[in-house]
Amino acid sequence: MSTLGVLGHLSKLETQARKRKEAPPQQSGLEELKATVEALVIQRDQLKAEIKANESVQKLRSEDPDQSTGGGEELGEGADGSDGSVNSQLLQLMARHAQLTDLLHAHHLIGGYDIIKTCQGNGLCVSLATSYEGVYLERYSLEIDVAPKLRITRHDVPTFVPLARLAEQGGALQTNLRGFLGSLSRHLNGYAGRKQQLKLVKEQHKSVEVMESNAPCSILILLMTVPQVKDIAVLCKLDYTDHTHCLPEEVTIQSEDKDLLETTQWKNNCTLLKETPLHKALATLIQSGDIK
Amino acid sequence: MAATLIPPDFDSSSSTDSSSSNRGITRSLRVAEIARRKTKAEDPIVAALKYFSKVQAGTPVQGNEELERNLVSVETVAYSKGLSPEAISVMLEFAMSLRMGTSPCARVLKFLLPSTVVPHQAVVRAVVWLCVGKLPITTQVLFIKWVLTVFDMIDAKDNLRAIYGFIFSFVTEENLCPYICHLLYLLTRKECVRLFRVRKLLELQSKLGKQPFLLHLLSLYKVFCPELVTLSLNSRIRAGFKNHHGPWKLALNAIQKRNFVQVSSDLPLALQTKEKAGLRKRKLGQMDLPVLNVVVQSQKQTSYNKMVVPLAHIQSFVQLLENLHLIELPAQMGSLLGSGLALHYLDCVQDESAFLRLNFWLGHALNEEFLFCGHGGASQGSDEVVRFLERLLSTQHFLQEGFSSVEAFLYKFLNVWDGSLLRPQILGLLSNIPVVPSSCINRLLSEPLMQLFFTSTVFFKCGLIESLNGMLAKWLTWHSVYALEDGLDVSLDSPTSMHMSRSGFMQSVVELVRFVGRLASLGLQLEGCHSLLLSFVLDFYDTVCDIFQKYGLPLVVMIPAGVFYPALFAFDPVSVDRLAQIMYRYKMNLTSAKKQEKLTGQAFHISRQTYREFNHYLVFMVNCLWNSKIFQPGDDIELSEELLLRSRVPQYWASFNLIHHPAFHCYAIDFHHKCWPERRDVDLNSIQNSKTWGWYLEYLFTQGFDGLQQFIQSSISFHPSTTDSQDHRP
Amino acid sequence: MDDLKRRLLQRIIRTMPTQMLKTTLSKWARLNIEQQESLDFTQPKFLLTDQLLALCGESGLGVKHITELEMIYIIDNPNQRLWHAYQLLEAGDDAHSVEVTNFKEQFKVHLTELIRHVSIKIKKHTDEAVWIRIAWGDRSSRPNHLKPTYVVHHLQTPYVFVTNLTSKTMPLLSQALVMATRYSSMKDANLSGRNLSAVRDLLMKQFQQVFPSKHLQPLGKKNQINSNPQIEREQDEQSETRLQIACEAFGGGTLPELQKAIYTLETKLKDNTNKIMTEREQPFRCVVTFKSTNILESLRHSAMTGIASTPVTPMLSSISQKGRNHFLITDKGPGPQRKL
Amino acid sequence: MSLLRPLSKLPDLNAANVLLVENEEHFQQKLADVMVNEKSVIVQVRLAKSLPLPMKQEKSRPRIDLVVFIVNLMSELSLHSAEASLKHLAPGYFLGKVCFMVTNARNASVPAERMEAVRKLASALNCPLLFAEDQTPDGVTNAAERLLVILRVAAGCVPMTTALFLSNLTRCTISTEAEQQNSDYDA
Repeated sequence: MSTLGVLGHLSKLETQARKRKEAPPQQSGLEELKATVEALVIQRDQLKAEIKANESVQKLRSEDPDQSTGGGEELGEGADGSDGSVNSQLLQLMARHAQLTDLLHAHHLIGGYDIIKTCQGNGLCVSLATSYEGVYLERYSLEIDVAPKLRITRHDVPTFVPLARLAEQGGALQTNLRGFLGSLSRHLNGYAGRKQQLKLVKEQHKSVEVMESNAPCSILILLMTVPQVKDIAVLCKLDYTDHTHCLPEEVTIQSEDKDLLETTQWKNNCTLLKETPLHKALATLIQSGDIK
Repeated sequence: MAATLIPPDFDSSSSTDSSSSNRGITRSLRVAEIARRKTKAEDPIVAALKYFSKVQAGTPVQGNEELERNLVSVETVAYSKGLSPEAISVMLEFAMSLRMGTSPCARVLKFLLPSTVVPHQAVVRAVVWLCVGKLPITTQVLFIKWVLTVFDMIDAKDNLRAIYGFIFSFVTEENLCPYICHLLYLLTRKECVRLFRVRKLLELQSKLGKQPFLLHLLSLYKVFCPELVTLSLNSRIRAGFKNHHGPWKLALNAIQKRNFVQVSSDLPLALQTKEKAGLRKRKLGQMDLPVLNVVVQSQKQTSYNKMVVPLAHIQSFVQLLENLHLIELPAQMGSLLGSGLALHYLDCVQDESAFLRLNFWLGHALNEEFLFCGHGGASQGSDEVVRFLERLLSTQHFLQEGFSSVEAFLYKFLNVWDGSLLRPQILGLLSNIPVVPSSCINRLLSEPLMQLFFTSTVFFKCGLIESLNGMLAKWLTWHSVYALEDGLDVSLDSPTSMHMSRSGFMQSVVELVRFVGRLASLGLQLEGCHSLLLSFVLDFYDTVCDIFQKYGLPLVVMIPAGVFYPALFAFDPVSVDRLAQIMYRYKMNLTSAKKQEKLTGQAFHISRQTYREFNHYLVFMVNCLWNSKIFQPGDDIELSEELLLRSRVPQYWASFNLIHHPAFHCYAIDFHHKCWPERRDVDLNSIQNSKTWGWYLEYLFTQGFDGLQQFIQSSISFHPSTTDSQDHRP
Repeated sequence: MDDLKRRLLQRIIRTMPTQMLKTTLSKWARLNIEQQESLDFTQPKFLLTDQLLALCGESGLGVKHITELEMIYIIDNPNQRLWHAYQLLEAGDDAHSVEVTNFKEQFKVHLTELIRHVSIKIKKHTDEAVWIRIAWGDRSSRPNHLKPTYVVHHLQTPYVFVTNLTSKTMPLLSQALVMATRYSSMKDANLSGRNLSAVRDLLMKQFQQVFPSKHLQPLGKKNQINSNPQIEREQDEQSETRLQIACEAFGGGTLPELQKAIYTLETKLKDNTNKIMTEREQPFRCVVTFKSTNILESLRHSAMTGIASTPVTPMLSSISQKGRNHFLITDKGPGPQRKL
Repeated sequence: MSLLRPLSKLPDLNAANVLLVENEEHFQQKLADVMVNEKSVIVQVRLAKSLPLPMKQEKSRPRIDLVVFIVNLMSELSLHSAEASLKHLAPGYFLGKVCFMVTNARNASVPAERMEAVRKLASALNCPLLFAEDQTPDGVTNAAERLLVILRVAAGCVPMTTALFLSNLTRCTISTEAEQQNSDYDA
């Protein structure tokens, strides 16, 4: 540094100056803290207000459900009695909104679809929700060209779902879109259900080993052990031939000692496996001590 | 384990060995046997070398496990600790002879990393194989690159020079040409320069166009025998040879770093060399070849006795003087920067070729490393670079002159500089730039610098002023040293060898001073008369005001109003004091100039205008500080009467005299307390009366305002309240 | 025979990175513990190979065991080779009920019917994929274990992934597969890449696709920036929409890694003045190849940053939407839909 | 087609607003983060990929005191988009309220003619042309500070000077003939 004393010092000075700019003085830090406190207070008040609003909205709706389903107006005068201020109107609006969202929810549950116009109206985007036992699972979407004829341009439906076949069946796609979507969503729900069951089984019943399964979860082979004097291994094959269902069409059980399978109890078990969702069925089996 | 291969007597014997590495190989086998017997365990590399030395021609390569295995073992050694000279010669022989076809050849070349030294005879043989001409062109290029990389590690370069002709013959080879030229550039000696070679090169140039590599080689030839090379060559050739470090550079550095310690430790070297070596290593981390070559060569020194002494072996000034006439410069001229001795050498023998090569090397390094760094400048600011630049700076200070290549680099770099990258170093280099013709100053310096100056922080502004101040000082010193007695024509026999008429020089100086004047006035205005900046500006004018007396250049350039008034009305007394000092010096210079003019009837070019300006300033200053007569009609600063009255400042005319001037106000009050400790109310005007006024001055002078003292004593005769600035009029 | 063993082992060991050797060998589980202990993985590979061979000799392991080792290694890191995708067409009615065991035997039977000298190894991997290793022989010669073909198939899906398959053996394989999976035919899916999982995800739509929807999912760009109130991004909407469009075209989240996208243009010169060129039989071909470590990422990014103009041309977007990276563009009809 | 006008709005007290235009939007972010730390004036930074700016923020947008075009010499596109954006500035801006900032100027792989093109552009518009090291934090800080120097003047926060005055001192002067002179000076 000896060669460039002054210049070196100058750049040192500069860096110091920068540092000073970087690090704000103490009291400003204090101010920051104060500011944050204020912000938090404000936030809290907002939250409180929201809670209050929500409560009152609930009240409004619970007051006269039949009226509220009717629409805003009746609900409006229904509430006008209390206080006709802006606030109350707002509350009514909120009530209405909540109610509409509930309707939307119901609409989904009874198998409605979200349909959106795309690319200036000459395209549709349909999205189908899947659910199992009231749990929402994946959404699948289709993009459909409207003109000249309906054509599926793009989708994220799993490959093993016979989309093309469904579309063709009696020109379902062209003539009755609703039917097409219906069958498609049945397929999807079936798949989602089976997958969910499998997942649950893997989570809940460690003792039962899943020997084999495939992409559409249409074939499951389970290895169960029957607690006897000595454990007996039981192979159980579930075959979901109808992909729209989440219950197996046929259940075959194999084991080294045949007479076990002949027992009525195990016959019942088979029917049980046929009629109840897999994880539940297994749960009951385990409870009854037929398997561990 | 490679080390075990070098028998103690190898070096001496090798020197007598007439470059037939067959014998070298057989011996290597013997050695291998010995080594084997010594170390019971079968040493894979020994076996490998044995294999490579005796493998038959035409042995299949595909699926040849043995080959694979041996290659691997040698490779590992090479990358871990480098190959012994033995191994090098064996492998090189194996590769270049294409005994097993071309496929292993390139791979072998890639891991030929010497641990200590490359035996020259191996290289010679390799070149022979090159002449056989069976090698594919890519491999040839690879080989030459390799030679360039390890050049300084080749023990005896003379044997290479012996086959200069053969190497030269490859110049015609299109793809090889650049690399060959580089190699030749490193090898060339005066005796190598022949007319037919020059012809060849010129012919090539006419074919390939003005290729830098050809130009460089030619320029070197020209230096050695100007009579042969007639064409005029551009003194500053843009880009030099590219760095052909190929795949080896990093690996080599790594190995060097690893080996350096233990190798150097067991060598009886003078401390100075070693430390210098260390310096070079640190300094030129990524742009110089490793230190070891120095070490090794000095080890060899005894072995072959030739008439030149590598500079690396000179260890004392005495030695330097003794064999001054037969110094051999290293291939990497950059290494010269490291050692004081080398610089002494450069300084005393104004060896043009040395300077040319050094300049070439520098320009090359600078361009490669900073100006056009491939990787978006990731290397910037790295310690290596900083150290390198600082080394360069200290060298320039040592030689008291800048290198032309550095200058050229700066002119380019300023055009893309962001103003903060390596600022101290760059500004330092800037201040070393030799005199620039006044016609070019504006373009080369003003334009890039203006833009940087006005858009950057005050710190940059200060730095730039400082460095320009340094530049001016250097120019003036340079002039005062090299000016010939007759004083009319300045000529300098420095490598830059620039001749410029005195008037030309003066123009350049005036140009520079004017430029800084502009920067200073506007800078002060923009920064609100920042006192730090002001002080740097005043530094500059400290230099300017003394040009005539201190440097004997008949030139006086006045301080511009943009600096004068801010300094005069500054809040800190120091600035005012320094201004006074500067005015005093101006006065001295002008008066002495006048005297000289009277003495020798010879007419100076100091115009009346200058005197007039000076007197104008002087009068104003005196009126303001002393006579408390400010805002007179005709001053630079005029305010209308009623405006001043409206401002309700009591006796505004006195508000900038030595008592009320904001810079001295506190002193006045302090003085007042000292004079009349009992007085409650402070009435500064009571200082006005002549007696106390005198005391007050005394008091001020004791406070260390020497500038003020000199100024007042010189330009005001001591009858208070009467000035005589008249007698300065010419 | 022994020579084959040696060469096979050598090749496997050489391809395997040293740090993987230990784990893979233990997975292989053909050597008992102390044998595995005895191995020294620091020594050069050619030495290790010798040692292994000796051990194999001890415990009488033959070529087929060694091929097992290879298979294990390949299954664990399949990304060293180039995988081609094929599509099975027209599923039979019982296609969905095929399961591993009968697939295995069916495949073996059919293939061995078609060609005598062939050695087949089938392994069910944990992720429901069936891995098949086929060493092809010849009418006269024995199966060549040094150039095996690997086939990966997920049951009940119409896709098959194959690596180093020759045109000679292609029909054999396709026939065997078709019969074993109860499909009627198999065709090239025009998709290939070094990363098996990527190729699979692309075809099976197992990457996140983005669709236009009412409630825009937060694409997580805006919220991370705009930390400071003093900094205002003027064109957030544009960038948001660009991002949306890019994601709709190429998919969201992390995209499957493809290395190439190849477009081949075939066109004929139509110029009445120039008879010769116009009547030229074979068309002019122009091949454009995009290369990247992850071509989809690159394309999406360039669409996002506006380097590529939006809306994205179907040429590019159909890489992810149609799941193919070889396109033949001919004169008639719009581009990328043409088959190769 | 809305021109951005320098004087269409009233300035705020002791506030300076800068608009950073960069095609690939990363250096502008880095710059902005440093610039807002400035204490002496309240700096508002607006970031844009290109001009024109969307109309809908027209109301909320304060008066822009300085427009900075960031050009990455490594990409042709970056230069082109800057050129295209220039059209959408009212001529008033070119009286000292526009400047160019160039990155990667020292990179070997930058074609010389692109560099020349930028110089020509800047000098034709009488705008300053700043070079920046965007790789290192120091480089970024320095670049930001230099922009602030210009910005403070352009926003009228520095007494005794104006944007036009400063730009007269700092504007890029064409250096093509300089180059060629340089070479023959060398010779």
